[in-house]
Amino acid sequence: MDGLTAGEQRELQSRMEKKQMKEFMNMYSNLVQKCFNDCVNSFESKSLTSREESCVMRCVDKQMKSSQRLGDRFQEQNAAMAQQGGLPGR
Amino acid sequence: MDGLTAGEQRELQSRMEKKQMKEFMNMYSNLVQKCFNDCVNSFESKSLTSREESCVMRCVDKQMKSSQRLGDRFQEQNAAMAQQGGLPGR
Amino acid sequence: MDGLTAGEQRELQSRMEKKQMKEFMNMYSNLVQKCFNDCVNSFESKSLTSREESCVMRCVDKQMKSSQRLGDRFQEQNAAMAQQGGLPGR
Amino acid sequence: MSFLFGGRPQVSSEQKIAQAEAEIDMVSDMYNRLVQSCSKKCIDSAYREADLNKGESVCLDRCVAKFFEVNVKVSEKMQGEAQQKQGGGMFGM
Amino acid sequence: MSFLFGGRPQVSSEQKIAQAEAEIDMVSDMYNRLVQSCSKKCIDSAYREADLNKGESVCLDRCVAKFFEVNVKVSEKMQGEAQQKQGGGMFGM
Amino acid sequence: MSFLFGGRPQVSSEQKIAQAEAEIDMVSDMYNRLVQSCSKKCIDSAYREADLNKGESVCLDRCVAKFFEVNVKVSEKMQGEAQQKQGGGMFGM
Repeated sequence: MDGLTAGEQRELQSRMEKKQMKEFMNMYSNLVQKCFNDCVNSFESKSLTSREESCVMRCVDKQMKSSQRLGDRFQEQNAAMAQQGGLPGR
Repeated sequence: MDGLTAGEQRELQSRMEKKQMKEFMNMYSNLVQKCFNDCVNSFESKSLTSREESCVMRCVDKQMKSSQRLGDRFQEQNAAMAQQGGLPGR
Repeated sequence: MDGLTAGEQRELQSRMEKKQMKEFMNMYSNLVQKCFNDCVNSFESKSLTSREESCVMRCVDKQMKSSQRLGDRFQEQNAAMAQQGGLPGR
Repeated sequence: MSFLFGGRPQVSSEQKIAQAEAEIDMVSDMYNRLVQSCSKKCIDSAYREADLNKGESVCLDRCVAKFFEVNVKVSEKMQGEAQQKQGGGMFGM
Repeated sequence: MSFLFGGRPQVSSEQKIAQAEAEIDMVSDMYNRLVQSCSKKCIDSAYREADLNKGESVCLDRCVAKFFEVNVKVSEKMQGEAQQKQGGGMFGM
Repeated sequence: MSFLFGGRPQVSSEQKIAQAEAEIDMVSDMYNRLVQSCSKKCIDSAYREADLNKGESVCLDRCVAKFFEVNVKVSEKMQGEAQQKQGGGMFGM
């Protein structure tokens, strides 16, 4: 991202905002699908059992905490790597 | 989708047509891959066995009926939810 | 791709180059994820064990050879099919 | 999923169209995920018959209802947390 | 997969290019799916050696042939049904 | 992953932006894959509790470190081979 002029950075910024919206929607859908897949396994009725519902609630909580933690570590590693001059060969 | 002018609706419509083509191709590829994965498990020869071939045929039939049924239910649920005013918070 | 003028072919060519870059990045990421998933299963420490590392190295080698071979066969089949006049119904 | 789209005041035509497009993309993505999940949970992969049998059909119908219910629960939960945090990023990135 | 693209008469340059692009995207998507499926079915995930052994190589070759055959069968079947229905949507959406 | 982007001399504004965009897309794609892989390897899918327990937290941290290490190893290996072959295509397509 080095070497962009201010105008180029602004254009990039605006494209990034569209991407962020997409990323957020993608994470939301992943969360719904993952917690559905992991928690809902009986199809005796068309409503969630209370057991399934509380599994889904804990799943959402845990998965979001997990993403958060992974994101923090990911950024640390990325920063550390940038300081060492990027992946070997840059 | 409320609040678009006629011109905006036309532009949206035209983008949707391109998307539909993509969606169709994606469903087709999913069908090929799923039925291949589920039905083809022996690699003793380079042609499908008759057993594999008839499994693939039944798989395509069943998966298409399944998608159709899921699509019907999905639209009903979506319509019901729109009547209740969308997902909570709209 | 038949029936395009030279100008249209040039435009298509330029779009293809962007796609190739994306395809390459996608294959690279697939490789990292697949070899990580298949080779790394212990989390007793934060560094790769020598056993995991050599598994990753062999995995990359083997997966690349496999993609290469699959690509060769894929192109042969595609060519053979084009000669027969494409998929039935063209 | 409309809570995702209700936030900012929209201005230009392009923005309005882009938002409608995003909403349609989201619905279509959800449908694809539902097909994936419900086929896996309800359809016997031995494919002994070409038609959906009674059990599979009922399972598919209930699967859609439950998938929607999970969608609503997750959406309510995330809205609640977004209101608590007010403007803070919800994810690690 | 050409039956998917043979339908409408093409007019503008942009449409012709878009169609060619769609056809290339489809081939490239199929290749990616084939790599995914055939690697899973043929390659031992213990990776005891860096080279493909004889069994794996033969398995990969046959896997490609069978994948193409499935593609042809599915395409023939869907064309047949599309002709029967004539213009009706094939999917639930 | 920068070795992928260092090759050609860049000219126009659009190319520079496109390259920056590609680099960001790659990082974001890697993050998504890491979330997928590390959740699967570290989080018990029974969800008996809403909080990450000690074991899961430690596992996630180490998982990120190991994922990065694999990324570096793969990148080094492919660079080495690219230099040997010089300009030849690396894949079958």
